[in-house]
Amino acid sequence: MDLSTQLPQLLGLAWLMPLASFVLILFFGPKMGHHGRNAAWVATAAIVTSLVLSLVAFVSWLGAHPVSAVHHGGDHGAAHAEDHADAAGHVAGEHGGDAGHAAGGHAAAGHDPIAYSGDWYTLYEGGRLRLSIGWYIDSLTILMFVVVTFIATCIHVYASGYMHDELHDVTDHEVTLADGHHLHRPGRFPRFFQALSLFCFSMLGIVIAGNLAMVFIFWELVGICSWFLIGFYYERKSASNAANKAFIVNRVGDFGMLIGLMALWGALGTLQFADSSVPGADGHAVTKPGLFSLVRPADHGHALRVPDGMVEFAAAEKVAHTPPTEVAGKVDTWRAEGFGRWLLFIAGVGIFCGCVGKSAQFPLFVWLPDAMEGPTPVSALVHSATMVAAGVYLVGRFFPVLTPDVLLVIAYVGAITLFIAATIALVANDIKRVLAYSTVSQLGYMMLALGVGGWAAGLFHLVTHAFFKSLLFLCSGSVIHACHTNDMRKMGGLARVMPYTAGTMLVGCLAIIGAGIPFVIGLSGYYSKDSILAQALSFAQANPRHTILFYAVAGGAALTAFYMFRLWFMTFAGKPRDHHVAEHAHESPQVMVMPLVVLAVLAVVAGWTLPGGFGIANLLEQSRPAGTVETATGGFAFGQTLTIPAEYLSHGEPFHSTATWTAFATALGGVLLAAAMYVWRVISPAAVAAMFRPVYSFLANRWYFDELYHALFVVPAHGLAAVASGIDQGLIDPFINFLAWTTRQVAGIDAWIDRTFVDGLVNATANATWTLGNELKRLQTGSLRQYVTFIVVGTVALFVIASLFFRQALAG
Amino acid sequence: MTLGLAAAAPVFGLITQPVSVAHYLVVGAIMFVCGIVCMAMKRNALGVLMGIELVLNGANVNFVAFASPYLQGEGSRSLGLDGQVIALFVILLAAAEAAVALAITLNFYNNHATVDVDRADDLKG
Amino acid sequence: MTPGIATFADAFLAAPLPLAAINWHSFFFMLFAALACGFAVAVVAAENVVRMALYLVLSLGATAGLFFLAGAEFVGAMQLMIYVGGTLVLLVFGVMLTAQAPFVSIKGSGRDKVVAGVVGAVLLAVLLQAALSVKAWRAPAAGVVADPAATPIGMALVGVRVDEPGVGAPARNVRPGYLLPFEIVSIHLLVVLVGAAYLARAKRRKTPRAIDVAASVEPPASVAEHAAIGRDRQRSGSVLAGGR
Amino acid sequence: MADFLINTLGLPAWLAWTVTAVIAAVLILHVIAGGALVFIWAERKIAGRIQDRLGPTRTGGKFGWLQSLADGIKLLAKEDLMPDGADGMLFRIAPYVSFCASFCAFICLPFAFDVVGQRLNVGVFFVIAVLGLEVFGVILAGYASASKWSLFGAMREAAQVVSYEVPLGMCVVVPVMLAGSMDLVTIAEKQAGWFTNWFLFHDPFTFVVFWIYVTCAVASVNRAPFDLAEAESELVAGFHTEYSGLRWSFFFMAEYGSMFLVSALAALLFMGGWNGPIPVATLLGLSEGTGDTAHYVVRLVGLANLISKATLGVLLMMWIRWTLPRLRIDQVMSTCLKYCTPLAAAMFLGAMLWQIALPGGLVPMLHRPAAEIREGWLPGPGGEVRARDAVSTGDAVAAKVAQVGS
Repeated sequence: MDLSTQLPQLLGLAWLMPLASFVLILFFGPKMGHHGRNAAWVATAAIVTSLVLSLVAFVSWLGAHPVSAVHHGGDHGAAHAEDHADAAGHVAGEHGGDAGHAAGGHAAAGHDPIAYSGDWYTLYEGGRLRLSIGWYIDSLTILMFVVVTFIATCIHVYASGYMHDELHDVTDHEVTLADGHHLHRPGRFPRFFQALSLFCFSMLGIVIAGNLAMVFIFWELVGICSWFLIGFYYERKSASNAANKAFIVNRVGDFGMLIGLMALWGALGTLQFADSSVPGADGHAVTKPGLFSLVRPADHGHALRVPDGMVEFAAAEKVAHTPPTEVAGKVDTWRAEGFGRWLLFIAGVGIFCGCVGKSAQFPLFVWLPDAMEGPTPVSALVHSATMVAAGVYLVGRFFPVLTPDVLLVIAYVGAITLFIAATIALVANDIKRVLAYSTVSQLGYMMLALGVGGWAAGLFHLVTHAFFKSLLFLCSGSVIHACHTNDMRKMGGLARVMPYTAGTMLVGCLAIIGAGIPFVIGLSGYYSKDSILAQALSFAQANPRHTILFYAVAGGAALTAFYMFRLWFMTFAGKPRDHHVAEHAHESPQVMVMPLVVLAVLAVVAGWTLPGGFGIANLLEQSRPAGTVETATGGFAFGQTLTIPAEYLSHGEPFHSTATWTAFATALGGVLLAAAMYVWRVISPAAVAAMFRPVYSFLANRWYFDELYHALFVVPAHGLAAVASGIDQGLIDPFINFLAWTTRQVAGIDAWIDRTFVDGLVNATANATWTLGNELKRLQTGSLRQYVTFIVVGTVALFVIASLFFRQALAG
Repeated sequence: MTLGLAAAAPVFGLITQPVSVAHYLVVGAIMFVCGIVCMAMKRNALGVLMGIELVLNGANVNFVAFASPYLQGEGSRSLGLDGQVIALFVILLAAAEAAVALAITLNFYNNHATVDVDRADDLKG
Repeated sequence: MTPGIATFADAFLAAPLPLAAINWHSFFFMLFAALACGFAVAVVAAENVVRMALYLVLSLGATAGLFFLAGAEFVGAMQLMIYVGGTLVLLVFGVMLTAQAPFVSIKGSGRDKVVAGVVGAVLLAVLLQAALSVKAWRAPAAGVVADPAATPIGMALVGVRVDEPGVGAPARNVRPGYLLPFEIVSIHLLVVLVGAAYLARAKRRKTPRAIDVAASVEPPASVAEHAAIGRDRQRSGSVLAGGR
Repeated sequence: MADFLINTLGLPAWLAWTVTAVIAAVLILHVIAGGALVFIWAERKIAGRIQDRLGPTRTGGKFGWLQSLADGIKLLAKEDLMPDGADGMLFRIAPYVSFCASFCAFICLPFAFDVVGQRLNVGVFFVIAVLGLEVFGVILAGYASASKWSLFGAMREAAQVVSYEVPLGMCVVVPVMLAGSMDLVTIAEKQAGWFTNWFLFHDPFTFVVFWIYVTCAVASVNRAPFDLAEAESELVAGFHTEYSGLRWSFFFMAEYGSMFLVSALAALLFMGGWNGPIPVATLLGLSEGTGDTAHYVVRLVGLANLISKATLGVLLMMWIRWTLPRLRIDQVMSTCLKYCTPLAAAMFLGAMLWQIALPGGLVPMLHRPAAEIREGWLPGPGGEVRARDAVSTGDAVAAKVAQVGS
């Protein structure tokens, strides 16, 4: 079958599977086995099916578009030198001239991304607005499908073991009722998997979405699911708070996203990513350009250009004074005058706001650590691997529309996030919070990578991170499962009792810090992180004013290494600090260990590029947005010209080796420091903490962000609410009461009328009926024979009457 | 001989003239009335049932008479099959009705230990 | 039977004897009619239920004869089979099951009889008047000889009409058959069977409200079981085994 | 025959017809009465042999073949008792009701091609219906005897017969379907020729149906092992406990009469009626056309065929009676409703499907295709058959049908 018809069917099916399981569990969940035991099987079966389907799609994609290292920047081979050379030439040439043409010339030289797009179903069509459920499938989509479904599968399996407490009645020791007892409630096993299925459905919906509207719909769905899952133990105050917090904070981001959507739709009238063919006025199919080709028109060499729609939109009053015929002609001059570029900027930043919320970027990252209140599998799936990845994914998908200024914003946000999160993670003691903050900081990495133009690097890191972060979370889950506590200070020396967990978690740590033998081989993180470093380096070189970004990345790497190994050492190495915990500790059941092993393997190999060039990096290259291959310059917002260096440059010297060495050194440093503090004990953490008391407390309190937000938003909100309630009680209530009083008086009169006249009438009728009935009752003797007699008499009477008065009628 | 014929004419006429639909109708009417009277007179529930059967049968006679092509006089057209088929259905439904009625009667007998329809007046107000 | 009689009649019109004047068709009609009506009246007159049943059977049988005479062999046979063979047997069943000394003959009050008689007489008058008022009905039979009715009825019941002018090519004629009514009736019969079986099933008896006769009748539980014979034949086996 | 009287003896038609009718009636009566005598004698001999006895040996010489005649005379001479408290009228009527029922059934039972009291085009149906009436007399007898034994016997009989009418009817419907007519003569005619044309051998389903029919027939004339109505071991003698003398013998004549009837019916429906296993007449070239003598010879052979087949059936019933033990009433009922009825229904379906699948039968050479087995109503090569009927029976209806059919 043709790929363009096959892929939508496969992936569409894979997308709908979890929905099916959601519906099934929603309606029949409690009936599925004892306490809905089989709900787990339903959900798992669904997600496994999606995984299989995605793999089929993946294979058929590879069959159609074999991954090779031939195109730009794909390989590290000999072709590289001249690549670099002529690319350098371009960079030189581009400084003066029109960036677009040169880059476009290259882009046009066969670097169009391979993508299939189309619509399944049109939700609404009216005026300029056309909302549709559609697909945009390229290698990135398929890769994300495979990753999401795969990790989801592991986590379903894991969760079916982890959640077994919910199979029978649960006594929640963290909830104390008014009567002093602990809360005792029935288990919610099916509900968990129901929410999990719904989540997978929404996530896959985001991934496959063919237009921004659809993205937004599933974006919100994902938010809802995360709300369900974080608040799974909603009796716990902390959990429900965390859920609300996550939801509200995300709303803030989504508000920005809405602005972005409005800007795009208002100006361009479409939200489709790719060109779509819609029935035109005359009924023939008309090709309607999508966002990508509007912003980077092919005739303009796919170079970024403010689309005409935005220009006209921004220059509205000029348009008003221009005869319609000449508008088209003047657009270019207006564009040159800079109309509409702010609009484009706002659109990009707006969309990015959404990503900030969802991907927990500064300043909206506060919800993620609290989200750890949810069950650990949820943390692993939603808050490390997939949902938070949605933001990064959207930035990657939306990349071609983002101007250099937006990219700069993204880069800086990412840098700040990564730094803050890393520092907080240094001192956190809750094992899950450490991981949460590391997630945040890794997301920062990705954002930064995207911001500095490392499109492939960022998404590459997204994929690898998905693997090892879910691995880490599952390991932590298994630890918590064993120790019944999150506090690392109570753990220690668990490596003996739970070897699998320890080993796999070690793999995870090594992966996340990007360990590897320089230039030879490494774990998945080694490749992704190095490419990020390299790209940051080349960006820093291209724009000397932003060297700080590179340092942020490098520092972040060191911090990552430190806190990850701090975590590992505190948990597994040394002697048990709390024997009470250590005694209970035990290895988790098979069903939980199995996913760990699988994920560990993948955390190792995910980054490898097989001989012949097959590897995720090269796979991603297939769908690199048109016009982003080459170095581009631009930027107006910050009064400076920005250069977004082409990514393949970063694979070449000097960036590559420098980056590798930096990464290696920083990571090693971090690990050694951690070892020194927590294994060899040559440095006492307490001493360090005491030495930098203020800093320590500052970090330990998470930079006082919560307090800050509390002071900034919550307190004013409460004040406002107080005023409002004052008005309500002082003014509105009395008025309402007065109205009520009046009504009562009126009603009194009314009632009197009712009782006297209406009721009287009704009663009279009733009495009449009653008496009549009493009279008629006599006729009903209950004697069958009498009835027969009546019938006969009646018949005869009828006949006689008829024959007397209707003789003619009878005669006829 | 002819005298004898003349003497016996009133009675003899009946069996010398070919029968007509009206003959059947008369028979039907008599059975019908017998059934009605039976229903109206018998106190035994089963008697009433038999009355009903008689009534239905009287009706059937009419149907068959109208359906029969033999009995039609010159020019008048018979009901054709319709009459016979209706008669068939009436017979079937009569069987059904008898079954249910009998069941009811027996129930009544089990509960009241009598089949006197005059005793079946529980619903009387 | 009819065709035989018909030829009978033809043969006779030739004969010189007074017997020859007899229209045998009418003769047999009169015979059966007299039987039917006579026994119908006997049903009314009889006091004993069982005898009523007997008279009813004879009356219905005679009616079947009338049907044969009218050329409706199938309906006649049906009458014999279902009415006389089936329904009546069931009736007699009921009679026997309830045939306890007090109920075999329940005397109706004289007043009832009078009322019923008067009403019946009036009705009869009306009906006769109606029957004889239409001239077309009184016209003597033209002696048309029609086709035997069994096959067309059978075909018509499955929805094919062959009794129409276009005989021999059922496809051609457009008159609808009786498939639908046939189906409806059969479903109806099924429902009735089930319902009757349910009604008459042997229940654990509640104490009858009529205590006075409870002694004189055989225990209603077993009565209910006997009821099961008539209505729900599947169960009657064990019932009779128990009755032994 | 009437034609014969009219044409050759020149009697006036009405007299001829009357004579014919009387003769037919008397003949049938003798079939029943004489048959009963013979069968009772045969039954006693057979019972004797089966039970290792001799049975009657003295009366009337060697085989005691006058035994039942002697019994008859004894019964005539016996005093006729009527229990006190019996319902006299019903008690008297009951035996005659039974007898009349089984007698009327013979009216339309063809003994040979047109040796039939009155040919009805719903013959089968009529026979079954009238046969069902026989039970009525039994019920009356049971009730009128004012005896619990009789009542139980009557009830059982009624229950049994009424419920066995269902599978019986289903079995009978199968040949009717194959022949496309309810006219017994037509049905038998369709099986003319070699015995492979018998519906018994028409297809496996009809073969099974035949045996179901035999079972139900035995039950519906309540012979052992279904003779619950007169189970002497439980109810003294069932419904005829209180009877004696001539009335009692009427019951017996009715019983033997209906035994013969159902056997004859079986022969007509399944075993080719008066058509022998080998079409001797046809092989000898004797057929309708070849003169009166041949005509009558063919009739006689047919008569012999049918009667011998029916007798065979009766003997079979006797054999069964003296071989099998009596069933319990619930077993009787479950036999009918759990086995016979569903089985008969299934077989009916099967036979139908067979007709659809291979209308020519398995061996088309031997088998006359069912397509031509139709009355004149439907198009098809039924014409000549009907035409011959018309000629031979001089029957207006058939004539009409013939011209319609051809």
